[in-house]
Amino acid sequence: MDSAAVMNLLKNGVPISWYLVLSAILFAIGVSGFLFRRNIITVFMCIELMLNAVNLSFIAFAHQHKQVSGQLFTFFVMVVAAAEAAVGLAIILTVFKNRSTLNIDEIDTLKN
Amino acid sequence: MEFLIITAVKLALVLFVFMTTLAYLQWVERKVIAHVQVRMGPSRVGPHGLLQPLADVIKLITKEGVMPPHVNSFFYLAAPFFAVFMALISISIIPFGTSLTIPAFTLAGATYGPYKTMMELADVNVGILLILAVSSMGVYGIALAGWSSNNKYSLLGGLRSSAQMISYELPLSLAIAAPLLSAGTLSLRGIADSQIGYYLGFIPRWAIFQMPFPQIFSFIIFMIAAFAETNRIPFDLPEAENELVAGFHVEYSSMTFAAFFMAEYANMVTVCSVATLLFLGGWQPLWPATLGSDFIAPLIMFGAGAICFYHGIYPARPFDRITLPVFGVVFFGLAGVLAFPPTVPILMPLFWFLAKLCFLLFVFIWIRATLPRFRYDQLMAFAWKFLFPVALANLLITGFLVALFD
Amino acid sequence: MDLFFFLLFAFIAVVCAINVVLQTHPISSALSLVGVMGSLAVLYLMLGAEFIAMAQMIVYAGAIMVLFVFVIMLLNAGAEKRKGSSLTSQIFGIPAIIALFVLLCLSALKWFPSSDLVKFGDFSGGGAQPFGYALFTDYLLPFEVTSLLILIAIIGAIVLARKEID
Amino acid sequence: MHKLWLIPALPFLGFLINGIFGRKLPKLIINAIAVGSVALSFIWVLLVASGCDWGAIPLRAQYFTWIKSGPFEVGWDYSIDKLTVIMLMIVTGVGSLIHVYATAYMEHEEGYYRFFAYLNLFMFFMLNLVLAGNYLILFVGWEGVGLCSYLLIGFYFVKKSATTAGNKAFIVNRIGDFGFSLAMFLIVINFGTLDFRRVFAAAPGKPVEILTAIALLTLFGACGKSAQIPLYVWLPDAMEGPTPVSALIHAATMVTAGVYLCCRSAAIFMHAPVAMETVALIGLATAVMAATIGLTQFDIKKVFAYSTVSQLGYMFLGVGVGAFSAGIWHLMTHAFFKALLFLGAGSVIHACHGEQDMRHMGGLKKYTPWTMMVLACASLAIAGFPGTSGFFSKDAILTAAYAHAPWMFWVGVITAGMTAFYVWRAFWMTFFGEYKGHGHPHESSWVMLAPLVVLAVLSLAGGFLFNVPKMLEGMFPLAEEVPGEGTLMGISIAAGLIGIALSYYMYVVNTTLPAKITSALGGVYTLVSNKYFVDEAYDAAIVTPLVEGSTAVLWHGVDQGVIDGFVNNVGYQSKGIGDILKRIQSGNIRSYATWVVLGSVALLIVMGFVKGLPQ
Repeated sequence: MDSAAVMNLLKNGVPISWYLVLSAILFAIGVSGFLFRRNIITVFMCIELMLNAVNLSFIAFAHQHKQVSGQLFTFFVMVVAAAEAAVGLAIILTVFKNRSTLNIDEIDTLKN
Repeated sequence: MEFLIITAVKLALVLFVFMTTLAYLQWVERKVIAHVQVRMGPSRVGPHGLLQPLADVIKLITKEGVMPPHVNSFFYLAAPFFAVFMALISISIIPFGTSLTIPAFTLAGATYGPYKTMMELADVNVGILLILAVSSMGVYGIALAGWSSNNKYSLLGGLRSSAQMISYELPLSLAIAAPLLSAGTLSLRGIADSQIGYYLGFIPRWAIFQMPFPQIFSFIIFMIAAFAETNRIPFDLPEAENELVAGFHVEYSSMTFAAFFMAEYANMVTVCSVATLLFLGGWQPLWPATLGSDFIAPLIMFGAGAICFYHGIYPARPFDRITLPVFGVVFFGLAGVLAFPPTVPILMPLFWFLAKLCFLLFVFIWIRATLPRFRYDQLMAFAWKFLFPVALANLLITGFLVALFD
Repeated sequence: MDLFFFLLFAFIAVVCAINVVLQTHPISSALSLVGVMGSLAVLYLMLGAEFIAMAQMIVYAGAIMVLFVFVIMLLNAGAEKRKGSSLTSQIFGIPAIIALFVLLCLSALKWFPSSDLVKFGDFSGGGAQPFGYALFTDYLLPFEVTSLLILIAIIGAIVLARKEID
Repeated sequence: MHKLWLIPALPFLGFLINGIFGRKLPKLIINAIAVGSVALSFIWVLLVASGCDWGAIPLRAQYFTWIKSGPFEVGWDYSIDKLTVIMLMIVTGVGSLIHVYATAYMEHEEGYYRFFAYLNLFMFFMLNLVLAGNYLILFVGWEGVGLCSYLLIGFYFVKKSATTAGNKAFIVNRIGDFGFSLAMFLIVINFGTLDFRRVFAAAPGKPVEILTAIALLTLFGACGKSAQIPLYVWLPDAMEGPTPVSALIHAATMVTAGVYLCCRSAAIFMHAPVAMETVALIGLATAVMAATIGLTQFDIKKVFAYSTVSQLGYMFLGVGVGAFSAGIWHLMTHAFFKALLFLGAGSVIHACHGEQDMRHMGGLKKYTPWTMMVLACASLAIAGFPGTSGFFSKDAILTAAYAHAPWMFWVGVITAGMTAFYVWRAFWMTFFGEYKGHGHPHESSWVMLAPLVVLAVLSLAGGFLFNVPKMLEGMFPLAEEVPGEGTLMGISIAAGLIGIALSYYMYVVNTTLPAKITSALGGVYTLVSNKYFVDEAYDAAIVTPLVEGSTAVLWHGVDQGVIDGFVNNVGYQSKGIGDILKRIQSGNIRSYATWVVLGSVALLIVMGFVKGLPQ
């Protein structure tokens, strides 16, 4: 990237793909959290992180196409996330009440 | 550059006034409660205890900050500052008057100006949403303080506050939504401007009087929810002394403790400003200038000065012979400034805005002096079973009528 | 200016996101996540999505995450214990994540050439009014369905979390 | 606009109210709704008919586009012309009379509201059929009346015979409908539209073969609905339904839909002489065959059922020889007197506590004088007694038949004689002689008798009141008006009178004679009284092979072997695969998540290849 391109960036803003790459980074971090963390609440938060990453892409696309639809998708994702959080945390409470553990590896009753 | 300087000046001014207000609000509260309870209130430090806030500040700053050994130190320290940070953000977007124009002047050979600026720090076109967002973030301060103190009372206080604030945010938002329907904008200045004018020449078009559906109910709901959001009596469950010792701030001392107090008073000022802007027409006078609303301000100041002089002549305490005439002179001076024609268009909106704000703050203090605390289950039942449905019904009726008449 | 803000908040977001994963205590993770959401809200503002940015703060940071914090405080969940394991995730996890990330980045870079620049103020269709119009005209059915979903979630949460009343 | 939609909409509203809320409603309200809706519809028909500008007919009302596919478009169109008005008046007029009758007749039956809901639904579909402005809307009505006929025949669904009869009617009708559908397909292919006006306008220009094919297929459909050879077998069985149903659906209205269809399609038929000849032949054959069977029946409703088949044959004869308006005329007079016959029979059955066998009746003139008198009117009318309505219409058909081919006239006359004979045979057997049944017969209530009296007046005077060929003048351009010829008229009158007299002699004067004749005829009698064994023949030729073949090939072969084998095998294979795949299910969420991530990586790679690999 030469200096002219840098100047262009400084003057005219950020390429859309950077936002998408940021979104990919956040998503990958969320996935890694999901795969390597054992606390069920943390895992749940990693899901929220992934949702946020996806939302960022939606908003970026909305900006690129100059349409509000992408933002609406984000809105719906938020609503779904709220519903998911309510039910999910209720489930976590119930699980904790019954098993007094939050370790996701120990909650494997559906096995086989 | 010009913009930056003006903004910096405004920032300094607002910050100074605001911080002083916060400090003196404490004094006002103590005084008012004392008088409600037929006591004197602070009266030792300075005339009528007027220097009490200063003394308090000095005390809180110089006291040793005790950090208990069993706390999560990062969150323990971060929580109060987070709380006060969130409380202070919202004041930056509150408009408190119309525009201010400084005519061109010459200084050291160079001509500056004229400068025109709005009487607010920033005009955000989703201002009301920003206020909601910030107030919903405010809960972290209290919740974290409660949790990081590692103390069962404070943990309970933190849990209570998070549940309470989430619950009361719903009726609060719904109550805000109703006047927004008739205002048609989310900008606070736009909302205030939508309430300009008078019905029949003398009934103000404030939201609480506005046709087709006066928002008096949503104003009441808003105020109730605002009490809960600021953790004020009768909703001060998170810090209930006689149940939880001091709730979430039981382990705090000195500046960290002061930060929570500051946050509480800042929040109070913020919600009262929002209520003023949303429901009480912002800086619109109660009756039109053609009927002489501009004269009320100097008249009040003049009256206050006269009373001060009267009591100075017939003093109740020896000190009053000196202090009260001084106040009298100050009040007369203020009356003069307010009556001075060039300042009228600038100061009148400010006066009306502050008058309404002070009235609402007085209501806050008045209620604190009057009402007992809720029981916790009553608090929740009240939010979900009464306030929420009423706010919803109010919103529905408003929406229906607005759709019908617009 | 755009570049500066983007880099600043992207950096905050990434650092907070990494912190979400690395912190052992869930409450630290939760607050880091709030940090991610806050910086994303700023990025949304830069992308012209004012309403969504505010909704992000109100709904995500102000309500959902408070709920998380509340539950963590309620369960008094401590740092996680290392117990049990998943062989699959240990073997495939890292390579799969890297592959996913690389593929996502490559697709983004390939299909969205860097000539598409985002500049603050280019797109102002994200205010409350255009947003509301779109929501209540083109997307009315999804909106109503979502309200139904929320209702179901409320009832589900109540049923799951209530005490057994006999 | 004449608000034509109101005519079918009213009964439909009645159907909705009675069908949905009827269970809870008192009978009086059900009556009011059922009768009221049809009566209002009748009144509306009269208003429309009187308000019509007859110069501008056909009136058309297009409500909405139902099907649109390229240039092909079918709308929900109604049209009304003279033919439609006559049909509408018959349907709603006779229909409302029968509704009134039914309120008393069905008073003590289970499912009272259901009955009237069905009746109103039937009225809706029938009016739809008559009002239709194109073939498809007509077909909707056509199928709908079939459905209602099925529902009402099987009204006493706890009776096995009733449900079987309902099924039979439905299936036989489907066979006919198949022909009608094919006819419609042909019309769509050749005309590109189903709209009556455009089809008939284009008909003269089309090749004769195609028109003949369409006409023959239409005729096949009409045969099913109107119970003509070879599809007449369902109608006698349909008498399992309640008597008002027999009167309304299986005598006055639905079964005449076939005749209506042929008249409506006259423009096609007239350009297909072969089809016309076929219509006439089928009509004549049906008339004769049904009449002979009618001679031997003892069930009073069966007698009238075969009589209906026979009279429908007459109508087809009229249509086939080109006397469309005579056919319609007969349709109308037949609606009067045959509805009256059935309702009268219902009254008789009611009087005899549900007995239908005429051998267990007799001597009812003492008990049911009013019923006897109205039945006498109807019988005179069907026998073609001079001056009665049946005389005019039948005579018109026979005259036209003579003009077409004299032998048809003679067969028709013989049939007329037989008709007079068996109807009057039923009359004598029912009302004269000694009462041989059980219990005490009683006269029916005035609610039942009032419609009978109205119908009796119409049966007697219908010929004077409604001169259909005059009304329909100009509708059917083919020259058909053969001036009534004295000799022919005399012959047909004589045939009727001889039939009456003979039956009087055999069943009142010399009651032993029928038995002697029966034994003398022997095999022939057995053949006829068993309806020529047509049902058995159909069973042996079609039903049994079909059932056997289905059992052997479709059930054991295709269904059990192929389909079940396939399904079961899928199950076994899934189980086998599942046995392997279950090892992946470790119960550990993180493992699952890993698989999900691997899957999305695979998906991304595939997408990359499809859209070009990212560089």
